Amino acid sequence: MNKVIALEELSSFVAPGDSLGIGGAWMASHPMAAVRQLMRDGIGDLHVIGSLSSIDVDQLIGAGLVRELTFSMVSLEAYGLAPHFRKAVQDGTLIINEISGVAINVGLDAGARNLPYLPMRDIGASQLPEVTPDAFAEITCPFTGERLLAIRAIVPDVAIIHVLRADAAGNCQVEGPMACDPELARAAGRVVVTCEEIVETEVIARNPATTHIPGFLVDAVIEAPFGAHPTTHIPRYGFDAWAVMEYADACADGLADTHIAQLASESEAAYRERVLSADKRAVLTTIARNPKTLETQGT
Amino acid sequence: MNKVIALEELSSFVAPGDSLGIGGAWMASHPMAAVRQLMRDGIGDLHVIGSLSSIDVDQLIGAGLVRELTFSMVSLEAYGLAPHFRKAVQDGTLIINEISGVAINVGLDAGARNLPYLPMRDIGASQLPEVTPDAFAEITCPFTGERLLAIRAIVPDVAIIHVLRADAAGNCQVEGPMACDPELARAAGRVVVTCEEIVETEVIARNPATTHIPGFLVDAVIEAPFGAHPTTHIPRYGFDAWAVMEYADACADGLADTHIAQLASESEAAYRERVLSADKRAVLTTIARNPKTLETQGT
Amino acid sequence: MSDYRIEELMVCRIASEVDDSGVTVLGSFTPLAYAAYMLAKLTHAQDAYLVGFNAIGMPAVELNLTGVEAAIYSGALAYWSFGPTTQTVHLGKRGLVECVSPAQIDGSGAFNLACIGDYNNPKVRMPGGAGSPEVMQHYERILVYFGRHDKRTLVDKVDFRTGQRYPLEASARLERGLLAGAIRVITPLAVLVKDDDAKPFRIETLNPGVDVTEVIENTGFELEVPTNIGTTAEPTPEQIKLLRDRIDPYATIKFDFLDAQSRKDMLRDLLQGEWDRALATSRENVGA
Amino acid sequence: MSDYRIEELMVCRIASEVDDSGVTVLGSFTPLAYAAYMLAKLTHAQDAYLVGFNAIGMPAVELNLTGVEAAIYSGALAYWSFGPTTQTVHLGKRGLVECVSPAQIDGSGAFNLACIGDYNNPKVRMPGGAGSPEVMQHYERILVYFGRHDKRTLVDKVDFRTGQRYPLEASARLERGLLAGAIRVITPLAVLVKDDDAKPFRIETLNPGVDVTEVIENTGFELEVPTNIGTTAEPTPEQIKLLRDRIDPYATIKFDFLDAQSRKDMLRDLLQGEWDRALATSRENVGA
Repeated sequence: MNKVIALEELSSFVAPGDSLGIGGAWMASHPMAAVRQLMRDGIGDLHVIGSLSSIDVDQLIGAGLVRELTFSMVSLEAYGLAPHFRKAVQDGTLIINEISGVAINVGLDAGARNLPYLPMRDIGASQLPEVTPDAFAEITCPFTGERLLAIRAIVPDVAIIHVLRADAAGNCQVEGPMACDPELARAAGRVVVTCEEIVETEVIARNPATTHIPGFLVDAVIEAPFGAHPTTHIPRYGFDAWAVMEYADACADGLADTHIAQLASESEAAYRERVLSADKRAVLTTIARNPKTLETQGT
Repeated sequence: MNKVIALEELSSFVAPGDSLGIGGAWMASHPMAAVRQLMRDGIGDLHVIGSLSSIDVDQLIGAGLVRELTFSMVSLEAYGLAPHFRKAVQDGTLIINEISGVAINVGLDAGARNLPYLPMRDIGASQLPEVTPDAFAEITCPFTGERLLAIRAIVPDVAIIHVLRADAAGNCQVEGPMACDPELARAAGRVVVTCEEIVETEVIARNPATTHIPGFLVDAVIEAPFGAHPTTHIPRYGFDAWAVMEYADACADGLADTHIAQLASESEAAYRERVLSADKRAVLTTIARNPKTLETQGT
Repeated sequence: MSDYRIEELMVCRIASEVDDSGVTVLGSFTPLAYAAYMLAKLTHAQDAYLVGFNAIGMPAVELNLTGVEAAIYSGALAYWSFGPTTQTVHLGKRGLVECVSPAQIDGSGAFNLACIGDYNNPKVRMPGGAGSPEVMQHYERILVYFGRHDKRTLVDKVDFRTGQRYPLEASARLERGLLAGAIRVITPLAVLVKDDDAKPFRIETLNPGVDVTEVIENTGFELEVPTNIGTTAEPTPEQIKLLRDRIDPYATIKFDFLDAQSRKDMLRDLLQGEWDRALATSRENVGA
Repeated sequence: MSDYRIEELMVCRIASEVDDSGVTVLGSFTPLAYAAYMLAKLTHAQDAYLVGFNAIGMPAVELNLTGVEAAIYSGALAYWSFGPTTQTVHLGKRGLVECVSPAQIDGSGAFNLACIGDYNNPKVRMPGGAGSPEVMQHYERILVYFGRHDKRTLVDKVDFRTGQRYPLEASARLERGLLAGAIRVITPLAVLVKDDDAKPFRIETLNPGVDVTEVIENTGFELEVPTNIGTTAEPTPEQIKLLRDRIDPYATIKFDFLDAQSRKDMLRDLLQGEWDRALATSRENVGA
């Protein structure tokens, strides 16, 4: 079953107004080529659902494509507060559903199981259930009488996820950070996968243990080399902190619109051409291939 | 952290009266060496919890070690009804908690998450909730008002599981059938692993994707080659149907006690010596190594 | 085409339900069902996504008694433990075809894999239903097959309801968040179908040469008998060839159609053959 | 031993909480916490089970800005997505040590990672707490650290309760099925501890050379001040050597102790170094 499409065909799978789950976490493995394509196509009015979001969600907000955001964190980490997220919330132009990070996983898990909710024990005296009351409820265990927290199922209309390799049928392999991408793929109504490389099914069968998203969950497969850039995609490339710092600086210097407009106006090939110089590619791949681990004597 | 013990030390981890989860499913990957050791040590009054049980549970019942059984199936498949299970239930000498197979997984999952229950949608008009009322309850979704089925958490005192290889710290790799062994390991209070082979941690790190039970879940590691025999352990050995048929025949011919007594009276090394002739070993490994797959043109 | 055995016709009827629109999971070793799934994968449903044990996206395999596990894992595309599989496929509305062969079924669609006689004091305690209650309730296409069609298996009322797909009406199912789909009973005589709790099983097709009276007389529950009943499709020569030459060269699918003693004899013969072939291969490998 | 920086003392204090009795999960990139976990693993807790991203049983790694992900995965013992990790470790009573560095904490133990000002109309919207509400509630040993100890961070009342471990009494926690364990606040001045909702934070130790008055004056909430307060242990020469030579040769742990502009300068310098080293390595490899 050939599910391969071009990046330019992403809009056949994501419509304005959709709820959209975006894979990756922190500065790793976000489907950035797809994020850029959404900006190119101007697919807006989105309800974005992230797990641990960063530049992916910040850019979509910056491009004016996000109506509503379900999240536990949006951060550029060492590189500062996420500028567009921060501004949109402070200006009151973004509907936010702030949910604790483990609860988001629980909500996706509920969606994957065709359940309207799943319980968890509790999250202490957090105020999040107070400000996001639609996501949390109390429930009593019918066996023990214990009071537990119920988390409402999260079922995105569509999920986009970046992986290392996939075959044309959508069997996806990952060898680095995968966040809650498998849970997201199970929960979503449709799943679009971008990958560093499309391979034959025989390649998948050679190491089935790394297949974290089986093909029956996937609707479309897009080949997008450096598709997580500037976030990492281990074992292919390390974190392009230089690019993220440049983004943070541009936003701090009032050049956010220019920066976003540039991304929206060029093709993905042109983006790679512009941003990934030979030296940059050498640096990012070298970082990924030369891990600095420390010898210990334990087991 | 060295968790390696000898098979003979199993009784330090399993006490009479314990609830005991046994890994494997159908005719695959049951921890049979450990089952035999329980028979040798006569550790009885057990509450055995199986997923899809076969000769493992039948032999323990035959040895008089099982007080109570939580199960969804006990079968010798093509080789007939499980003789001791059948007799014990017909004679009323075994307390049974019959639970549907998926619900057992859900119950273990609840245990793993430190929850007293988990919901599932329903199991139709089955009579199992009527005959096993402690395991099932009704619950209402606090968000949608839907009526759902609640499954009580299953938390065995101890689990025994057979895997392909493990390091001394208990990081376990599997490349064949693993049933719900990972869920069982997460749910149980203590976890004892038997393995075909104990390896260095470096060997585990070479292919981390096949590590389905990480060491932090494991309390003891036992090297037990052919430890799933006569059930399969892919990719090492195929199913010893000849031995299972012999067991079924012995039971049918009124020789069950002799058969069980033999298993209980000999060491594991003696068992291997007696049961695994050179030809038998050649046959079982050849079966595992020469899979008969059929070419198709699909992907 | 007339050179086929009844179990081959049943295999082909089951195979016709398998396509690439969902995931089909192999349960306990049931040769008839396994053969049907493999036949589908070798013919009209090459992209059918099959799961065996914990092997997700398993290849088509030859049927035999001792090597099926190894073959299922050779060429698998992913490994999942039962947890994610049952949650995602069984309960997650992705289960396509399920074959079950219980000891009894009745006119409500309830089936019994637990006991003959009273549950608490059974005459015969059987293995239990494994995951069949959930599978029967949650999958799309439910096929209940029997090696014989008589009033001892198609009964007025099962001794115990191991499982029962309920409700059956498509609208009621969709409202409850369940996949819609009928129950079909496939036997040596006919195919029966039920998709409404308020109505009896209906004779969908008669197997070639079977008279409607024979079906009614051998069924322990009420049947709806349409005026025009079609005939179950016969296997094509290609299907028969694939079954006999490649999928099931040792004819394991006969198993469900034999009495206890014949089954034992058949198992002994099959195992002798598997032993001999494995030993020969092993010696070749040593020699090579 | 006096040749150490305050952040090194804090790293060593955090490291002392890490052992092999549970699982410690690395969260957002927080150099101080990362350095502490690595130090533990290189000294007294070589069998400590660490998780980074989805790498279960990760090795000890050198701290830097661009290569930590790759190092974490190199030598990992298993891969789990967030689902099993959060269920088994975070919620499954296996979480050992958590370090969090919020914008504010108050005397109840509540912390804020959401906003300065009103939640619905914030002056500054911050990133949000990620998994910290659950982690703070479910792990055994909670360490809240700050690069500075003042009344802007240790406040009377947080602007928003992103999370709050509750209850704190061991008996109440065990009754609710939660792990018992105190909250500790680790700052450049002192270590504060709280294990009872009804009582204020208590000064557990003062850092060398710090006077109790300085702590009280810079804390926005009430403190219990025992008559005899010990001194926070100073780093050993071995610890300092490991930190400077192996774990954190580029001194990333200073990060939390700098103002915004100095942070930016530091990041630029660090990144220049990482670029130069990576490019040099790349050219060597091409040359080789």
